[in-house]
Amino acid sequence: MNRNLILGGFLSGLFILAAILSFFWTPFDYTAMNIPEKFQRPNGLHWLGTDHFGRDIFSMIMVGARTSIAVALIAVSIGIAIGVPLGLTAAARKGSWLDEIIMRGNDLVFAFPSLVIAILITAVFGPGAVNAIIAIGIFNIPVFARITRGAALSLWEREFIMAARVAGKSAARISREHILPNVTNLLIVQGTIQFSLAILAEAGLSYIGLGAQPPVPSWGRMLADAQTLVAIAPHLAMIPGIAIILTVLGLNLMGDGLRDLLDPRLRVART
Amino acid sequence: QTAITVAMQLEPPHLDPTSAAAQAIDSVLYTNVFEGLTKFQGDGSIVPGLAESWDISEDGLVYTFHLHDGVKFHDGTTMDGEDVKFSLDRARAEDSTNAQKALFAAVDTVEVVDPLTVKVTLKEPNGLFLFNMAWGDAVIVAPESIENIKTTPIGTGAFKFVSWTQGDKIELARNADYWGAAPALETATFKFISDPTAAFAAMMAEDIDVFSGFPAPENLPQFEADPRFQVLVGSTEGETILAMNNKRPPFDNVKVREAVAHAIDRQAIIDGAMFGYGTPIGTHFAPHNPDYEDLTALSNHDPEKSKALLAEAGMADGFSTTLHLPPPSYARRGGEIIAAQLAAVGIKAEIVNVEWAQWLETVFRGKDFGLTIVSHTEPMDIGIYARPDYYFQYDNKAFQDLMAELNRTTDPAKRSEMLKQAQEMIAKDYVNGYLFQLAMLSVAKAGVEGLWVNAPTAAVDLTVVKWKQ
Amino acid sequence: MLRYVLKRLLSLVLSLVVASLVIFAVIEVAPGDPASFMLGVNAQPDTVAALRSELGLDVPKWQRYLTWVGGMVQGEFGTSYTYRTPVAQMVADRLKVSLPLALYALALSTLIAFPAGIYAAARRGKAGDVAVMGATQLGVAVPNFWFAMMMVLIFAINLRWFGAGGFAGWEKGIGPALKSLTLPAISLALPQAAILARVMRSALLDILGEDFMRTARAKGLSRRQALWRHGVRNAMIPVLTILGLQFSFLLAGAIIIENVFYLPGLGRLVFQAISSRDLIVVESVVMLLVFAVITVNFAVDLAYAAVDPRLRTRT
Amino acid sequence: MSLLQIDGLSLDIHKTAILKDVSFGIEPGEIVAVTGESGSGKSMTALAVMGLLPERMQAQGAIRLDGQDLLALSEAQMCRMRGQMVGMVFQEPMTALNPVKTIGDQVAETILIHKAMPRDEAYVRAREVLDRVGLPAGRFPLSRYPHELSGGQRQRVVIAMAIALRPKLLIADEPTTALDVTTQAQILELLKGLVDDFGMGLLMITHDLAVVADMADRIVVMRHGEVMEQGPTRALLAEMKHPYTRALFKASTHKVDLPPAPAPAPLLQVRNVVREYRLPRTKLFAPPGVFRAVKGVSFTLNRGERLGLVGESGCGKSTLTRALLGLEEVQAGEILLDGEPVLSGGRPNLKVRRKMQVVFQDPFGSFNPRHRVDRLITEPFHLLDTPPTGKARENAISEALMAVGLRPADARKYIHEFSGGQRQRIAIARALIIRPELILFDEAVSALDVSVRAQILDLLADLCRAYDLTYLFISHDLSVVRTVTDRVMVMQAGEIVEQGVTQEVFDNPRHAYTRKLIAAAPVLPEFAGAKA
Ligand SMILES: Nc1ncnc2c1ncn2[C@@H]1O[C@H](COP(=O)(O)OP(=O)(O)OP(=O)(O)O)[C@@H](O)[C@H]1O
Ligand SMILES: Nc1ncnc2c1ncn2[C@@H]1O[C@H](COP(=O)(O)OP(=O)(O)OP(=O)(O)O)[C@@H](O)[C@H]1O
Ligand SMILES: [Mg+2]
Ligand SMILES: [Mg+2]
Repeated sequence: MNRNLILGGFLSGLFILAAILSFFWTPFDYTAMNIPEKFQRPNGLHWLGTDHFGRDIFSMIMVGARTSIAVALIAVSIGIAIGVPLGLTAAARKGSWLDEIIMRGNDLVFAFPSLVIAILITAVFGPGAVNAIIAIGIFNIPVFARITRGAALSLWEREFIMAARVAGKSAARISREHILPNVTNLLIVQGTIQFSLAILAEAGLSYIGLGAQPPVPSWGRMLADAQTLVAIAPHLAMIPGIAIILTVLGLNLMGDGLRDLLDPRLRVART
Repeated sequence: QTAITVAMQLEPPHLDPTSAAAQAIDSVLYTNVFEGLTKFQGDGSIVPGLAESWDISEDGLVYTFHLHDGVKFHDGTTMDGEDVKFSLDRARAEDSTNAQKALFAAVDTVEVVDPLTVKVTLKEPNGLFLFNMAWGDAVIVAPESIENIKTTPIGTGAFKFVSWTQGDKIELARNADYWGAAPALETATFKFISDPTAAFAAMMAEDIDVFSGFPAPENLPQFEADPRFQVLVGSTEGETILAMNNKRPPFDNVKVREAVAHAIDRQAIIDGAMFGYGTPIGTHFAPHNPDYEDLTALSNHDPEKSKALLAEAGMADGFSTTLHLPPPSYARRGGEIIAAQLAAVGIKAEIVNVEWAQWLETVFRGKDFGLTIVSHTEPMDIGIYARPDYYFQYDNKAFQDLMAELNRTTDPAKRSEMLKQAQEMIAKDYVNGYLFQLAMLSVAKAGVEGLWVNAPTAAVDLTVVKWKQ
Repeated sequence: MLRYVLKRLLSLVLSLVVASLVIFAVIEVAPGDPASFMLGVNAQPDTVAALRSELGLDVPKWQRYLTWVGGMVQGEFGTSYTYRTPVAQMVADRLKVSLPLALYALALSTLIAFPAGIYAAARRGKAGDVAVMGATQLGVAVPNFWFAMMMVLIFAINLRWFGAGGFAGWEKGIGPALKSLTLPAISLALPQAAILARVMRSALLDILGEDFMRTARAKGLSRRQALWRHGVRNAMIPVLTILGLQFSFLLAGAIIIENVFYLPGLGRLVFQAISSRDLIVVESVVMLLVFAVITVNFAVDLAYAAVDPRLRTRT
Repeated sequence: MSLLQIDGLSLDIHKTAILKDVSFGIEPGEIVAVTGESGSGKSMTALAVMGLLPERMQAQGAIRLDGQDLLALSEAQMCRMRGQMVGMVFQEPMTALNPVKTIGDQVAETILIHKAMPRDEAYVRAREVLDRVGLPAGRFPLSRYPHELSGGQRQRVVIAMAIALRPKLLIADEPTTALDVTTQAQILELLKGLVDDFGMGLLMITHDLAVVADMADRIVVMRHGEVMEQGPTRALLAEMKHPYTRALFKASTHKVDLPPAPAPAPLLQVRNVVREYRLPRTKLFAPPGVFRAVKGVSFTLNRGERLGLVGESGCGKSTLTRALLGLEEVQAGEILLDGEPVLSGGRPNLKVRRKMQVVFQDPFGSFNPRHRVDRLITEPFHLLDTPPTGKARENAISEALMAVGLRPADARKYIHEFSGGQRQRIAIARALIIRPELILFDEAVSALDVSVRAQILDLLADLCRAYDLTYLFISHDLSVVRTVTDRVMVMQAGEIVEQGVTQEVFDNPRHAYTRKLIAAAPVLPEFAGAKA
């Protein structure tokens, strides 16, 4: 019925499965080096070939999926866990100093050049997956705070909220029981999109060496390693690049599909 | 063709070779713009520079330098004894910011005898004094140029500084008033390309004529195969070592250090990280040095022996430590391989990638590390093993005495003997894991001649470079 | 309007103050010392100390913060620790590359995105729309640095149509300078164009459902005429928002692309400055970027008023 | 030959029939009104004429304008017809204009798009047309933007756009439904005048029978996509052959029987209430402006009394409601329920609040779509110290649902499973469930179809009998207020200008504004309903 959702779900599902599977099984040990066997093209033994240390790329892509997905997932979760309550609070106290502070804080975070801050964070704490998560997570907070506040504000104008207020419910309770459930669709859609952006961000950070550290593979670092080797072994750069593209593409398609499915406003507009 | 574009990976932070450690400064300016009393040649030998000749007193304490006549700075002023005295005094002054102040430690006084004669008196004899005076940090500068030296360097060399577009390039032009033989080139441009891919692409696209210190050895075979290019493979003064924190357990145990040394497969590292470029070393000494001794057999790749040694040291199950890796690819790539090799004998080395600033702070000054990989590019630097406070913290009285003795010795034969002894001492103490001598890799267009193949010091000496007609 | 401007100005100043504190704190916490970085491994402790005092690093932190902020207020950005040139001068030099690059990329992305978005909206659900949307989905998913790598491989190394990077310099003329910015601008622009095209399309589709579009059709405008005359300008608000965000991103976010093409831009300056602990450069450039982002947002808000008369009066 | 002749028009989408064999005609200079309940296909008929049907809708039959079959025309040919031969006016004046273009541009566009005259002439014509629709040059220059106009003024602009090229046929789809009575009267007057002046045919769609009776030469009654009955207004109203037509008229004139009100005893006392909204500062150091939406309102509502509040849109009715409910603070005055303030020190007084409930206008927006009916209607239990649980709760739910004519089983359904009228019943059930002493109805029946509205009004009367309700009934619809209240207040621009016993106020309005309101409200001629 919904082409986007099916295709997107299939693509991202594929990589999520690979990530989960990698905990139990990979065709080769992803850290095992075999330098004489380096730069093999995809073949029957090494399905996606080997890298400059003779490691099995297929195994590395599987574990890399794990890294990407874990970092992105946690980062987005941080964004949601902090951003959504902030957005709800700001909306509930619209116009108050609290709202003002939250929104100004948001603007401020938005105003910071994210990549530079990410580099700074890693300069302070050293590179690593956790710091990549923090760096990406911080910039997800205002995104969620903002869309939650926006959606919540229009909900607060709705008569059913008025009815709940007449029924004597507190603002916190209304936010929790009425506003939150009605913004979840929006959050799911935005969450999917942020998830895909986070995967791109993680790849970018790893690419400049600030993401997960060796020997744990990550797609971005595989690309960085492959950089100087494109002319000799193009598959080293192609494969992780395509993995990133397919995952992000899958998530975006899924986001679009979910939006069509969940957002009744758009469903009506389609007629 | 009289113009050349030379690319390097790193850009100089500023242009004063006498107040920073950055090699990029020397690479651009050494012998091209600035000259010292003596100077390095491409083969590592020391020849007269601004000093035409010199006399050394019997006791080896007094050096009398006779300067070239008619040498002018680029601003038109004459270079004379006063400038020499100024330069040397400035470098050893209390508030000096010379990164190699130790080079001048032996100097007691500097006197100007006449405009073309300078007398330097040492506190004690120093066999390396002429060698020291050839360093980029000991070049002769004019007092009036100091204020702006970091942005407009004024030297005596065959090329004048023209302009610097920060982040991009530095341009030099031939000095018409040069006192020595005029160079073949009229203009030279140094371009800074930090990214290895960009380096490859720029060379392939022929945007540049020479890439000195090519950062991606994996691409060299392509240049070799291409008639448009020549590849120069030489050696540097860089002993690449797996440094161990000799004061921190378990590396305070020589058995553990020996175990680490035997766990390492140098050839795999050279092949994997350097794509075959680099000479295995077994001690902290450059293989091209006549006094070099091949001690690699002392630490051959022998995982079984390594395990056995660990067991002897009471660590049959191995142990965990950290492996700090600075940015260059010899460290980052080599580190990944070493971590895998150590894992094979049960040593779990957690990789910590650091920037140079962090490396200096945590590893070098803080001595907070287990293992680290670094290339020691200073020439003739075995003396660092005599400094117990040096970051790997090797504290051996016998070695320290040997070095003190060596400094006082000027007799070449004796010096050679002592150097060999020193090499053996540290190799047998397994102070560090000795990996390989860093190769000097350059790519140039086929028509460029006269480039240094080796790098006895950081320099791209353009005075002898020319295009084949 | 005035109150609005004042409020924005106040929040701008506040943001800058908070930003300066955050930046200063973060950078000061970072391990690494510019003096020892400069002097390397053979430096003697007294040399390092001498350099530290020369650089003014030996005074208490709060004092340094005040000097820095005080200087900036007077338009004095200080002198770089490593380069020893005025930070303002360095930034100005880098902006000569970064700003044109950002504008070039923005122009490209707009030129691609607007027609694509409008075309897709006009053809909603038809093959043309599906094709454009498919392409944008792909465009959004491609990491720009990977795209840049591929472009270098194809256009610089294999086809040799462009230089592999580097900046020709404006003194060589507009042509060569723009040529050297072309590949970087394309790699920056394509993913942005994909996003922009999507925003354009969906904004237009929202507008298509509006009553006034039906009114326009009732006047006798064809679907296409209605879209162009009534749709596009109304769709500009969300599009402008994204454009503003993209411009800020392009100024600061081109670090990776600048590296791939070794362009002497602002991003690479910060990157280098961070690794050499040239604190004052990092601090000043980040402040400048924050300032730029806030100013751009402000400009975008003013642009809203230009496209939407409802925002001109009141508020 | 007719100006417009629709023959056997049928529409379907995805095999669902929307229109079935619709046929009627319009002569030049004639006003034909199409009426019928919501969803009966009125708008689709109009859109079919314009050729602006939703994309996947298939039309069969013939629509002849001046003898030319519009269904056979290509899209390009249709574009030439629209605006030139037929013009159309839509219901929502607030959104029918492009917010970013001046009214001059928008009116002139109709002319320019058909290349009827050169640019400067087109603007001259635009000016003339705007003058004609009652927007004189002095106050309404061409450079005005839509947001600078009121709803009625915007509707005039839309009409100006539609008639700029003097089309032969003008279609107006509920052109006044969104406007208040006084504005509605003016717009209808304008349309009538245009038909007379230009000899246009006017196809007028409305569900308001009073308007129909007043305006139309002929009436077409539709239901479920079919024409039930059509004929000249007078004849059709006199005969009412079709039962549906009769039912429609009966519902429109529906009257309820209220039980007599008990002896007056004050329940709600409102004294000099002022509610102000802060306006954004216009000058830097000037104090921010304030807008007084409610200006010193005082009244008393007695126990068991049914009080009405009427007034045009924007006069402050809803603002007052929110103040009464204690949802917003007032800037002056006091509101006492049973002698206690509803808000004390900015905090709602729960004890007072539980005595009061509200029913809102929008049957779609007043429920959280994610909750089931039982959860929705028990929400006011939060006001109780010990809300009933288990069996008691279920009994309360069943009772409330049955009281409003629903089944206890409906408690497990979601709100989208109900029609508009049913939803409004649920809203009333929610208000009733804690047996409040006072219920506020804010335009509670305005969004409903006439027949459904009649049912809800009956329900109110029933509830009054069963529960002795006290309520404040707010509406802009005078006929409704007239039948369900004992006393009525008339509000204008934030002030109560007149109050008194309903019957008296309507029969003998004292204030000029009240008179204007009553005069503007269209009334159904009496002769109809009697024969049913
Ligand atoms: N785009 C559409 N797609 C499918 N069905 C539609 C569409 N628009 C309207 N309908 C259906 O067509 C029928 C007639 O709708 P129409 O808008 O003509 O009613 P109406 O008589 O104008 O009602 P109202 O008084 O509420 O405006 C309704 O049942 C409606 O649900
Ligand atoms: N939050 C607000 N800020 C400023 N002005 C407001 C606000 N809410 C309402 N108003 C103004 O107060 C006046 C009264 O509004 P209110 O909603 O009470 O009118 P109403 O009589 O209920 O109208 P309607 O019949 O359209 O519902 C209007 O002019 C409105 O513009
Ligand atoms: Mg309708
Ligand atoms: Mg209202």
